[in-house]
Amino acid sequence: MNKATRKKIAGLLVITALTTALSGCNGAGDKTGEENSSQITVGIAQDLEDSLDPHKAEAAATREVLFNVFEGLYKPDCDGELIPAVAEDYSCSEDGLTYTFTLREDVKFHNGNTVTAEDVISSIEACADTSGGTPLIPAFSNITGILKQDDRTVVITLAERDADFLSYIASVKAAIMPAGQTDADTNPIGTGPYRYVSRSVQENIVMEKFDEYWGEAAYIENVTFKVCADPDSLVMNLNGGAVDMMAHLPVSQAQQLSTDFAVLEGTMNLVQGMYLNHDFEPFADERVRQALCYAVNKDEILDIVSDGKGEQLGSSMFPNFRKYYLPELNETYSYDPEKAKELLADAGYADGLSFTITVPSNYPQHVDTAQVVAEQLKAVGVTAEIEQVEWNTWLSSVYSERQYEATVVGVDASNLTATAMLSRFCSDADNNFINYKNAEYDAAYEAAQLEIDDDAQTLLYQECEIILAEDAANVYIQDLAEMVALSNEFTGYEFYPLYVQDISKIRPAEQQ
Amino acid sequence: MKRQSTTFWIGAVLAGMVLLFLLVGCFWTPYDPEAMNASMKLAGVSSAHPMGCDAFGRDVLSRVMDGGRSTLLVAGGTVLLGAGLGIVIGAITGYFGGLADTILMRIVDALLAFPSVLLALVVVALLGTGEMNVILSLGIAFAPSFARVVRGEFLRSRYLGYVQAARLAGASHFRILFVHILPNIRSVLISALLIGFNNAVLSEAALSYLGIGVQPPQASLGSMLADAQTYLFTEPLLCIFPGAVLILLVLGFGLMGDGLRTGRK
Amino acid sequence: MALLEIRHLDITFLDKKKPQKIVEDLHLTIEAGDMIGLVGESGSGKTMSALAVAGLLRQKNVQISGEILLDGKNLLTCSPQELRQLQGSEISMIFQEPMTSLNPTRTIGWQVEESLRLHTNLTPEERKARAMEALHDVELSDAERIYHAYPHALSGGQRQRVMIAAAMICRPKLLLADEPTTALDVTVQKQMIALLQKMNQTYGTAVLFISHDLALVRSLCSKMVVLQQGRAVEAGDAEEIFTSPRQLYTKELLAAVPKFERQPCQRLQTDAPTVLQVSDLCAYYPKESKRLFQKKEQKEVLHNITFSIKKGEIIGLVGESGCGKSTLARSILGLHRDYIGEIRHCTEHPQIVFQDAGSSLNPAKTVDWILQEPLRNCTQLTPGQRKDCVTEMLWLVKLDESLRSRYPWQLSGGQRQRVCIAASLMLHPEFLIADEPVSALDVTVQKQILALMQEIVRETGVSILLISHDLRVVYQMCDRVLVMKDGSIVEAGAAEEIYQDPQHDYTKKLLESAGY
Amino acid sequence: MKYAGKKLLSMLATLLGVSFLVFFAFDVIPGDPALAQLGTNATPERLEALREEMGLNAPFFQRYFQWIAAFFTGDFGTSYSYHIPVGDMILEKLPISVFMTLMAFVMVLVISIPLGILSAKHEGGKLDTVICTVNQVLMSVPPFFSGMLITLLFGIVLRWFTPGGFVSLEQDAGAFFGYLFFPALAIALPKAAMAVKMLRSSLVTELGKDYPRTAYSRGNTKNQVLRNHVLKNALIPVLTFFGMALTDILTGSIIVEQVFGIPGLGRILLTSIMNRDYPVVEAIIMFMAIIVIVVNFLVDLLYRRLDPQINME
Repeated sequence: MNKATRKKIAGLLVITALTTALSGCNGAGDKTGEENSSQITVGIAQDLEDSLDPHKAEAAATREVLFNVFEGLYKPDCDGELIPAVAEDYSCSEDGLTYTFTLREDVKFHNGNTVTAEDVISSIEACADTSGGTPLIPAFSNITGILKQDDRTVVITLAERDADFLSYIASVKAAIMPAGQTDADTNPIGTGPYRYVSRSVQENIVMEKFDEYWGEAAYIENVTFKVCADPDSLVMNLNGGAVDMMAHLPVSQAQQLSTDFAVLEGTMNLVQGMYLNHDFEPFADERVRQALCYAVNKDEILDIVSDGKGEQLGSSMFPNFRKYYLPELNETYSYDPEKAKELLADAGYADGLSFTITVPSNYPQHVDTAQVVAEQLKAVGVTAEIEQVEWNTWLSSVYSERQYEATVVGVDASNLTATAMLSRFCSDADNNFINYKNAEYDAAYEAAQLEIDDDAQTLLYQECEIILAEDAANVYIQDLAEMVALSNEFTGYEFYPLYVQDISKIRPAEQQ
Repeated sequence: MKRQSTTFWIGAVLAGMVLLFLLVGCFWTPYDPEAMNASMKLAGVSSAHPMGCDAFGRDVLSRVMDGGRSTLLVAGGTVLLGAGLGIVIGAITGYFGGLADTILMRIVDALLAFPSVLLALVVVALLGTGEMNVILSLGIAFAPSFARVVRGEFLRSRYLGYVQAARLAGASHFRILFVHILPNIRSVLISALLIGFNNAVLSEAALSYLGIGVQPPQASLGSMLADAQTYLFTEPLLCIFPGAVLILLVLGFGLMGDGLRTGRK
Repeated sequence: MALLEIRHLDITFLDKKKPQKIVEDLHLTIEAGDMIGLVGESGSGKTMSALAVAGLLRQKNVQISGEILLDGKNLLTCSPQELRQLQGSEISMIFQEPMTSLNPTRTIGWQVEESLRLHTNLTPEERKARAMEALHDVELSDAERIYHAYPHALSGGQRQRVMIAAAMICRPKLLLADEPTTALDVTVQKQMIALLQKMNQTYGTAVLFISHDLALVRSLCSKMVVLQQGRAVEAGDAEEIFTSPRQLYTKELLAAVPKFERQPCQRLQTDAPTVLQVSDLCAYYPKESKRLFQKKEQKEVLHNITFSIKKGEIIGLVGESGCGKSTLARSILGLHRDYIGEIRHCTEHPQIVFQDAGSSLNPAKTVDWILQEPLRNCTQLTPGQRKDCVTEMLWLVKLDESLRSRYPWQLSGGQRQRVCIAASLMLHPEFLIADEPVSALDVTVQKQILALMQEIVRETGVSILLISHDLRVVYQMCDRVLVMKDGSIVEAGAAEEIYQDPQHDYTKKLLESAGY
Repeated sequence: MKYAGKKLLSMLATLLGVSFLVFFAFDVIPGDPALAQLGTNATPERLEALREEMGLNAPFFQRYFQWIAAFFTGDFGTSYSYHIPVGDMILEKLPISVFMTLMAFVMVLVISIPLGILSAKHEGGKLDTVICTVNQVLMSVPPFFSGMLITLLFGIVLRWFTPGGFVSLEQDAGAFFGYLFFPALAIALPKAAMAVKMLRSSLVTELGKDYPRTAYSRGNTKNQVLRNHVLKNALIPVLTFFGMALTDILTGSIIVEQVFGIPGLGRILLTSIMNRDYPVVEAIIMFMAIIVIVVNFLVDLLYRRLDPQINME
């Protein structure tokens, strides 16, 4: 900075001039320029306020990062297909009750040890342990035995047939960890392409490329996941050059980015909607719920909240679940305020209806959507007040205790199964936070669960979706647009149908 | 008392203008401050929308008028409650001293270290959200700093001749505290109130971040500023307008307080 | 050539709209080694003239014309640097309030040495030696301790000695002494005068002595100048002016000086009821204890005080500062509760008139409000009735009705003291305490206030306990006198008797210092 | 020494009071650490099992006394969310908050004392008017607004620092301080403006007293009077403000940490409250309470040092 610039600044801000002399000590400078591209800083909106033990970690944000460190016997690829990981192959018995996994030869843990059948068994057992009630992976309560056949073969037997079993095996949750490790909470040792180096609370998580990875090696040597907690200063962080990549960006922020960034578009793989508590008297009435569906103008919501980006939805399934997704359900209730008024009048709410929408305040997208919904409902004589709550209050009063009237949130899938999206709407499901009770649905869901044939099962799950849509179980809105900002210095980002960031595929741009 | 300095009048005119602007907002705004219009999203300044539109296509002028009112209510309420509590605590501790002083000042110390966010969460948990509860929790959080300022003044005043004279004139302790001494420390109080006002606006915005402040779609200057931060690069005017109203209001009050103090030596 | 020559000195304050002339056409000549008195009431311009000579009036809003020549050099036109070289080394000044004129956060030694630091190249050791010498010079015993002490640890007299030591340390040719004894006890006053004389004789320093006290000037100075509203009305030999004043104003001034005179004693009926009876009063103050759970120790500050006041009587309480006068007053008023013994009176609200009328009136309230306050608190009168009471009281203390909407800071000192008296009388108490009610006032105003008090006693039959260090005032006003020393009453009796035939040594010393 | 003993006792009482309040607060607000950890995967059985494991099912007072006993024996517990010992966690972040607070505080002093003196020296003059006006404006600008402006100007336009590019002390001390300079500035500006205002008025009051006149009469220049005589006296009433500013900066830096992306104690406090991670919250609050008390104590001591009259009483 020369003298002339200094003078200009002094003209801009008087007090600045007083401090220029002091700022001589500043040596931060421009960092990005001198760095080699074998280092990438990935912004994460939230720290992993969690154990780093993948079995115990519950938050999606934690699994998203740990995906790079841990693998199960199988793992998902970017198309949602399950590919072999620690296991190189598996076979399933005719009755679907016995799975035999053949372990890949010479898979190394990050601590240098080779993965053994014992490690696999202890990991699966840890996830299936029922001593604390439900096992860590609830579906693993189905496991009746885990046996070591030989050093490279593990046999798992099930009590009942489960078509989704391999999906559970492939989740980060069922990661293979060294047997007998005691400090997994703070020192994660996995088999993935990246090795955990260090963490600093609310600051960052550092990983480095694991050189002895069995598969295709990662391109970038060092990865820092940097916590960028304030959504409003995110853009400054990106444009300022502190962060090279950031996923889950709201559209409004993605639009502010400089030309140094490529903005990749995808969807967030969740079902955003106004979820209605069916125990709240007006919402027990199907007509009221339908009226709300008619009164909500999804086009406008998308326009306002995300500039038209995102996918409109009509039921509890998002498009990346290609197998189950039914796009036509989106048309079940097209915007029709007149019809909404009629339905409300029929249901006895001609003079209006008022309720409160509880929204978790840490999700600006949901708060924004709630605001637009509330405004749209005014037109049909419905008064919706918004009450923001912080996440834990939401978890406790809305999700656990179900003390609410309506809430706008996004529901995602923890693994690649239809069950992940649909089981919660069974009348007696633990996580049926909307208190949905529909015998027809329960029957359809149970039938689907019991069905052996894959195609028939898919149809039955789709039947469930149709019931949810037609019954207007909730006011389904959209699968939010997912914006990923990636510095032009890098390329190779891949969207997954799951909530993960696969850094191993990212490479410096010039290596293309 | 009769003649105030020019500083006072400049401040009074500034504050008066902003207050008038907000007062009009109570009865009339050019548009419904909550009405959205997708086609007007982030529309710039025009004759139809003198301050442009926000990300929801809502008229910023209307929202500033409406939000200024709620900010004035919340921040004003907060400083009044905080100052009220602070004055009572500070007056008692400063004037009586002794055990009451020791105990109350320890509580003040404790409150100073107690995060206002946690306090606000407790209030919200017990009483629910809403402007009044924001005022309550922030008011409690603000009381300690007022108490400290006020305590010093009362400590100084308690030995002054006119206080002794008041006692001999049969005034009760209560009367001495609030009728005799209080008017004499107003200049200190006024500047403390102003600083408190500004902090209250901010704290309210910070609470809105956590969802325990003023609830949307109701506007407040603090939350408008926070929202506008996202668009700092492309739509800087979005934060200029609410920011300017806020700064002018506080500046106006500040100059008034300054003028009051220097108007009489 | 004269040491100091003031010619055609005009001082004008350029305040706001109207310039205010403070000093007009003042002429004054001081020869080396002279002692000259400058006499006048507050506002007469005597302090301003001294400040002008000391070069302390170089401010934007003050316009000074004329000439002030020190050894032929004009102090009004010389450069600031030249002026500063003279200040402290050639001209020094001491002030009325030794407490506030000393920096509270610097040690005495530091302050005494300051002129040496500014005007000489002495080493710190040499400076300290000189400072110690100066402290000895002003007859301060225990100079070593005082050197390291802070001003608040010293008594009023000690502080003024320190001021003199600091002012004299560079052996200035001219010392300006602005009311240096006014705030001090009589016995100390006398010592201070002697000290100034000593300085004058030992070092040949000329002294310009500023005072409102004609008697004091007469005893110290050979010549004096009388100022009235910025003009010198009379100048010449001190003794001559004192004995045969030519100007009317000088005569007035002389007449107003309290003297050891009194009207023939109005004999009281001995059967008048007693309104205040104090018996065996001992009062205590807590001492700071050293350890955490130690019981607080107490210090007895009043010892076995016994006296009584009868209706319609004025009793004088005489003693020097620190003797316990104020504690006695506070105990009687119920402001100090830590005492044993008995205080009996039938007045529900005993009242006091403080010395400092300025601070005892609430600055945020109007005269009317202040006067109504006791009625509001202690009576059931309606606002209308209260207004009437105030009107009546204003008439009694001879204040104009138009002043009732004023704030205290808009009143003159005399008016303020009248308001204080009025406020203390609002509840028609049977007795009131007057704690140095006139010592902050000019002599002419003093005279009016004292007359007013006598009149009030006659009209309302109130009794007054008059606390004063001025024996002349007490002699003029009181029927009986109590002499107090170190918390005990050493002598009590009828005024005539005590003044004519003092029994106690202390009383004798007091009377002697006061020039009786 | 009696004074110190008294202070120590009241400090303990304050700490007990604060810790109880925090414990109580967590009892009142919805949610608990078990639920916070399980999130949407919570089922009643798992929640119950985890609560039992964390010891949350014990009665309130039992939990409180267990915690307090452990705390005073130096065992701060383990973070519920991070599974890291709380002591380590705080120790790691301490330098950030401490240095930022100290930097901001030093800036307040460095800016306010010279400007206050300058303003008082030229009281009523042009310079004074300019300083007072700038002051009033600075006091009216909300700190996070000025934080945004500083980021915009120095970070984006001039690129003197990288917004969000926080570097920890161990990594690069120079860069660490260089980065903290700007948030510290954002915090310091309004406080410095207030300090200038207070110091100026205090100096003007002191200048109007008698002893500066004595100093002039001895040949001091205006600067000498201000520096050697008036400043020390004028600082006494401002001292309380400086003490309050110091504790304010420390306890109230959450917003600025947010704007500048600094992982300081404030942010951990905030997220830990959100996660109901009360061992962390308790420890941080206790730490802040101790700092508040110690600063008050130091101010008191300094008071006694500066003002010789207090020692007498």
